[in-house]
Amino acid sequence: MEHIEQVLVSGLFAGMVYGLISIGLSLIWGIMDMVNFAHSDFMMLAMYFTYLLFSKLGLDPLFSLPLVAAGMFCLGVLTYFLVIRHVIGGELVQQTLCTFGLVVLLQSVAQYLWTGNYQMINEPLVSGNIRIFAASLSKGQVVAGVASLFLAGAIWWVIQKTRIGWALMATAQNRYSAPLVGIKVDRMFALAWGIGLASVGAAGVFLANYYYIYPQVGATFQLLALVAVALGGFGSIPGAIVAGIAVGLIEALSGYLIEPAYKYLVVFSLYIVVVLVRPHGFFGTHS
Amino acid sequence: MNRTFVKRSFWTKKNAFPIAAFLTLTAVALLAPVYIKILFPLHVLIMIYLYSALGTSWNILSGYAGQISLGQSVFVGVGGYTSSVLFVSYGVNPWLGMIAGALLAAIFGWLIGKPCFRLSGRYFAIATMAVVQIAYIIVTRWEFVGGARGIYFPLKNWGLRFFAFRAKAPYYYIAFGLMLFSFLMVLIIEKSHIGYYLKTIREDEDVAKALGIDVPKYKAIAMAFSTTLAAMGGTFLAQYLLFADPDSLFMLSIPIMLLTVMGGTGSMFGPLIGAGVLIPVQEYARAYWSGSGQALDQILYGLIIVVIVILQPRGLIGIFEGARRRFFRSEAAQTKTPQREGI
Amino acid sequence: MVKRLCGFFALGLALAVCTFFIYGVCGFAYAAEKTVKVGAIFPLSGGVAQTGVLCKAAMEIAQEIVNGKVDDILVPGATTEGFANLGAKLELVFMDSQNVPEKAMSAAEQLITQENVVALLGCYTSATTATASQAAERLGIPFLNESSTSPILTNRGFQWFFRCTPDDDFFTRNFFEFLRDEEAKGKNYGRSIAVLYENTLWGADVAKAVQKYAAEFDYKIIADVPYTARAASLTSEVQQIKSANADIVMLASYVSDAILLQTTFRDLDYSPSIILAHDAGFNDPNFLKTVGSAGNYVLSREVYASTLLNKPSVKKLNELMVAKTGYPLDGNSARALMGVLVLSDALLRTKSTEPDDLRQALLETDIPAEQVIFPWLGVKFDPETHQITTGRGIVVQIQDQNYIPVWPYEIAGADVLYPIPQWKDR
Amino acid sequence: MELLEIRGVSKRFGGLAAVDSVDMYVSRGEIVGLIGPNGAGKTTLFNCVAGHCGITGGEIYFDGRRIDGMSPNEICAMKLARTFQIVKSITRMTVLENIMVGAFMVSKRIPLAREWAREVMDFCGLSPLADAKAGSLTIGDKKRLEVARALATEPELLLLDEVMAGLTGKESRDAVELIYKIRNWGVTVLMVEHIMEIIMPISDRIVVLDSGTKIAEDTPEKIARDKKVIDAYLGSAA
Repeated sequence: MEHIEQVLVSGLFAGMVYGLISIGLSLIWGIMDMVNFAHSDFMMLAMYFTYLLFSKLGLDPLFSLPLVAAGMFCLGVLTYFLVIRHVIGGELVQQTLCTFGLVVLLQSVAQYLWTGNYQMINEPLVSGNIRIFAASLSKGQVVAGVASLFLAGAIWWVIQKTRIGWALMATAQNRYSAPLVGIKVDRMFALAWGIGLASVGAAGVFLANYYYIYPQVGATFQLLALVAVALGGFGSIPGAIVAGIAVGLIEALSGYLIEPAYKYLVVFSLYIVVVLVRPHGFFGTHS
Repeated sequence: MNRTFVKRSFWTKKNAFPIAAFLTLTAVALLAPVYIKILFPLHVLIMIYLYSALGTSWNILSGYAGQISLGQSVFVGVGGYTSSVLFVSYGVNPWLGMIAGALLAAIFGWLIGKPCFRLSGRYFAIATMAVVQIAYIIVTRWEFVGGARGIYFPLKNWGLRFFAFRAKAPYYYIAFGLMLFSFLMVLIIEKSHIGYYLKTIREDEDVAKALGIDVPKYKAIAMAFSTTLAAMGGTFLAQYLLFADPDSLFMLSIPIMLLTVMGGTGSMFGPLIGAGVLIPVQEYARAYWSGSGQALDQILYGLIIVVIVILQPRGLIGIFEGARRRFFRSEAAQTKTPQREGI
Repeated sequence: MVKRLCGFFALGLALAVCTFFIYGVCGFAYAAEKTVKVGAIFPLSGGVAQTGVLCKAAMEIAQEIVNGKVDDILVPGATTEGFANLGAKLELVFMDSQNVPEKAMSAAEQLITQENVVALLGCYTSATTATASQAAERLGIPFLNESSTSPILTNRGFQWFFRCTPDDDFFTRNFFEFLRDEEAKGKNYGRSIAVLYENTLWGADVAKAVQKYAAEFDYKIIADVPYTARAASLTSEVQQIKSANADIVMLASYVSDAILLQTTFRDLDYSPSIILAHDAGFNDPNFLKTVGSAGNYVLSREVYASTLLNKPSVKKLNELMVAKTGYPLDGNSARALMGVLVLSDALLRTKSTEPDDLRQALLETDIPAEQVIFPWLGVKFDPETHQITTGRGIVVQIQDQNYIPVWPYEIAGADVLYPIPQWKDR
Repeated sequence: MELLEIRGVSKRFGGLAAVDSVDMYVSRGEIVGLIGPNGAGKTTLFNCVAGHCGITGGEIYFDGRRIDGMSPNEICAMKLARTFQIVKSITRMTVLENIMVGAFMVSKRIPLAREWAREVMDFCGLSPLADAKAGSLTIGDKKRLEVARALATEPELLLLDEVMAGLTGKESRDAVELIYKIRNWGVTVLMVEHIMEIIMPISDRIVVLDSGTKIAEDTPEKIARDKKVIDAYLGSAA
C-alpha cells in the first residue's frame, strides 16, 4: 500500500511550504490585526526575483535566498510606509480593499514586466528526486519542507526570545499603550511587514526550485494560506506551521481517497467546521 | 404620555431642487437608449446599473450590518443558475425563475448565515471566501447544471416573455429597474427601524443586545435582503449573456466589494458612484489599451483602487458629502454645534 | 432627509452618465486609408495570455502577407495586394477578452458597433468563443473561429458561426484511429485507458468524446479523473492514475497544468508506457521551453508539426514567426494564422462587405490542399453546421524536444518510440 | 415579591470566583447603591443580571420571573435596562438617533419612536445636542446619553454602571439631579458608584461587595460606620 505513503509524504512536504507561506501572513495579522490578501502575490514577486537571478546571473536559488529575502524585507518596509500606513487605522473594509488593490497591481505589473510566460528554473542545483520510505519526491520539495521548518523555528525564536520580538508582541497586545513603554509602533509595524514579506519571499525561493512561475501563480496559494492562518489561530507561528501541514495532508489525502476535483472542497469544508467549533483556530488566543 | 406628532409635508419648497434634479436625470437616463445607437456605451451603462444593484446587495449586508462578506457571489451564482436551469431544461419563464432563484438564495443565505454569523470580522470574511470556493467546485462538477461546460441558452425565442432580446434597450431598462429596486430596498431599510438596528449592530453588538435588538434575527433580515438582490442580479447577468458558467457567475465577490467600498459603504449611493467611476475605467481602458497584451489597463485599475482607498477612506461619497455641505451652505449654518444653555 | 437622498441620486447618476460620455467621445479612431476592418478577440491577459499573444503575432504575419505581394508562400491572398475587388487593405483590430466570457461578449459588441468590423475572428478558449459568437449571431456578423475545439459550438444552430478547425470529437476519433492503425502494424499498446483531465469546459468535452470512442473502438476506461484547473499540487491526481496503472494514459490540460503534470510524473518517478495528450497545453511552445527534456516521448494530437517544413510556404512562415516572436509556430498560432488566410480568401471572392455576401463567400470556400499549411484535404465548410469537413488531425511525438509527426503514416517523420523508458534511464 | 431578587448567584472564571453566592434584592421605587473596592465583582454581577454572561450558580428573578440564562435583548424586553461602565455610544449616529434606537422598544414606527426619543432627550436635558454626532460629545454628555438611551426602552429597573466616574463637580451634581428625576418618574435604580459623597445621600439602601462576596447590606448611615466595610476599603488595621 505504498501509494498512501507517497500521498502522505508529498502532502506533508507541500504542507510545510504552505506553513512557511502563512507564517508571514499570521505575523502581519497578529501584530497589526490586518489581513494581507496580497500576501501570496508578494511570493510571486519573490519567485520572479529568484528566476531573474538564476537566468540572468546564474545564481542558484539556494544562494539567492539571502538576497531575495533581504530584498523582500525592504519591499515590505517600503509597502508599509507607502501604502499600509494610511490604511492601518481604517476599518476591516478599507484594509481589505487596499490589499485587493495590491493584488491587481502586483499581478498586472508582473504581467507587464515579464509577460505572461511560464518560467521555470530547470536543472537547479537541487534537482532530481530522492526516495523517502516508499515515496519518491523531488529534492526541491524536500529542501523546501525542511528549510520551511527551520525558518519557522528561527522566526519563532526571534519573536519569543529577542528584545525586538517582545516589542513586536507588545505592539500586538495593545498598540495604544505600547508607545508608553518607548516602543515606536510605526517602526514595529514596518518590521512586521518586513519579516512577513521576507518569510513569504523565502517560501517563494524554495517554491521556485520545483514550481513554475507566472503572474497568477499567487492566486492558487492565496486562500490556502488564509485558511491555514485562520485554522492555526492568527498571530501564532506554531499554529501556522501545524495548520499548513494539516492543509497539505488533507489536500493530498482527499485528492487521492475521494476525487481530485473535490480536494479543495474537503479542505475548505473542514476549515469551516473547525472554525465554527473553535472560532480562534487551534492555538489562537481569545481576543 | 400622549403621543402627538406632526406629519412633516414632503412637497416643501426646500425639497424642490433635489426632486427636480432626480426627475430630470431619471428622464435623461430613460431616454438614453433612444439616442445612443452605439451599443458599447449602452453596455457600459447596463454594467454600471447591474453592478450598482449587486453592490447594493453587498452593501446591505456588509455596509449597513457590518458583516464583511467576501462570498456575495454565491448568491449571484445561485440566482443565475436557478433561473437558467429552469428556463433551459424546463422552459420555465425566466421571470418566475428569477423569483425562484431569489427564494433559493435567501434560503442559502439563511443556512450560511446561521452558523457563520457567530464568527466575527476577519473570520467571517474568510469563511465566506471558503464558502464561495466550495460552491464553485460543486457547480463545476455537477452535470445536472451543465458542470464546467455551463448552460447554453437556445437563441430561438426572443421577447419579454423569455427575458432575451436582440436589441440592448430592453436590457437597459431592466437593469435600470433593477438598480431602482435595489435603492427601494435600501430606502425601506433606511426609512424603518431596521436601518437603525443594523447600524447599531455594525457599531457594537453588545450595545445592540443591551438595547433589546435580537441581533441574529436582524442579521438574518439583512442577509435576506442582500441575497434576494444578489440572486436577481445573477438572473439578469445570465439572461444578458445568454450563457451561465461557474466563472462568469461565481467569481464576482471581489469586484462587487471593490466598487462598493470605493463608492462608500453604508450609504445608499456608494455602489452607484463606485460603479460609475470604476466600470467605465475598466471597460474603456480594456477596450483601448489591452490590445498590447501587457495588462496596462489592469495596472491603472489597481493603482486607482489603492490611491482612492488612501486618499478617501470613507469612499468617493466622502467627496460629495463635503461638496454637499459646502453647496447647501444655508442648511449647514443651522447646525453649527450649539452652546448648551444650562439645565 | 429627502434633500440628501435626491441630491446624492442626482450626483451619482450624473457622474455615471458623464463619465461614459467623455470616454465614449474620445474613443473614435480614424482610419486614414480605406481598409476592411476585421475584429480579433483573444485572451491577452490572465491565465492563457501567452498563447493569445503568440496567436496575435501569427495573425499580424498573415495580415502582412495578405496586404503585401509575396510570391514564395503558396497561401490564399499571398499573390494579391489587399482586396482588389473591394479596393481596400485588411486591417485587424485586436481586443483582449481576459479569458472572461462577459468581457469577450462586450469586446465583440464594441468591435461590431463601434469599429464596424465586417467579420470577427477569435477567442481560443471555448467559453469566451461561446459568448462572443452569440453577440455576432445577434448582430448578424460572420464569426470565424480558428482553434476552439468544443463540439457544442457548432451544434447551436447558428447562422453566422464558422469553424475552421476539427473539434474534440474529431481529434479524439483520430487518436483511436491512430491506435487501431498501430495495432494493425503489430504494435499492441494494451486495452485499458486512464483519463486525467482539467474540469473546465474543454476538458469535460474531451472526456466525453474519449468515453464515446472508447466504447466504439472497444477500449476499457479504468480511471476517469477530473482535477481542478490551476491546482497548487497534482500529486494525489497522478498517484490515482499511477495506482490504476492503465496501459494508456490520456491527458487534457492547458499549459500551466501540463507543465505541473509532467514535473509531477518525474517527481513521483512514474512513467506510463504511453501518454496521449490532447493538444492545448502540451503543444504550447512554453511547455517544451519550461519542461525541457522531461517532455520527451509524450504523444499529442496536433494540426501542425514543424516537420511539415518540407512544404516551402510553411518553412517561410515559421521563419517569419521566429523572427517576430522568438518562438516557432505551434498548433494554436498556426491555426490563428490560417484563420486570417481563410477569411481573406472569402473577402477576395465576396461581392461586397455586406454580412450576407461575406457569409455566402465563406459558404463557397474551397481552398485546395496545397494552399493549406496543415496536412488537410483543403478547406470546405459543411453547409448546415459550418464546421470544416476537410480537416485532419495528426499525431506527433516529442522526440528529443521536437514535435515529430508519427501519424498519418504518409507524413510521418519517424516511428513511435514505445514504451516510454523509466525516468532513471532517460 | 421584590422587583429584582438575586439568590446565591456566583460566577467563576476558571478557578477565580468573581462573584461568590451573593444574595440581594431591589424593591420597586428604590435607589440601591452597590459599592465595593476595585475588583469586588460589581460589574460582573451587573453583566450577569443583564444577561451578558451566564452564571455558574444561583438564580436571578425579575418581577417574579427567572431571567438568568435569558439573552440580553430578552431581558431588555422585560423592562430591565443597563448602561455600560466604559461608554459605548454609536458614534456615527446623532444623539437623537442614538436614543431612538432604544425608543424602538416602545414602537417600531419611526415618527412615534422619534417623538418618544425627543421626550426622553428633553427629560435628560440633551435637547441642545440633538443633531450633534454622538462621537463629538464630552464624556459627561456621553454618559448622559447612555442613561437617556437606556431610559428610552421604558425600563422598570435601570442598572447604572459608574455613571458619575470622570465627571466634573457640576456635571455630577446634574447627574444626581437626573437620578432623582428618574426615580420620581417611577423607575427603580440599582447603581454602582465609587464616589461616597454622591452615593451615600442618594441611595435608600447600600450593598457592599468585597472580592465577590456580600459583606454588608444596610442604610447608608449604618454602612458608613460598619467596621467590615471600612476594613474592606482601607485595609484592616491589624
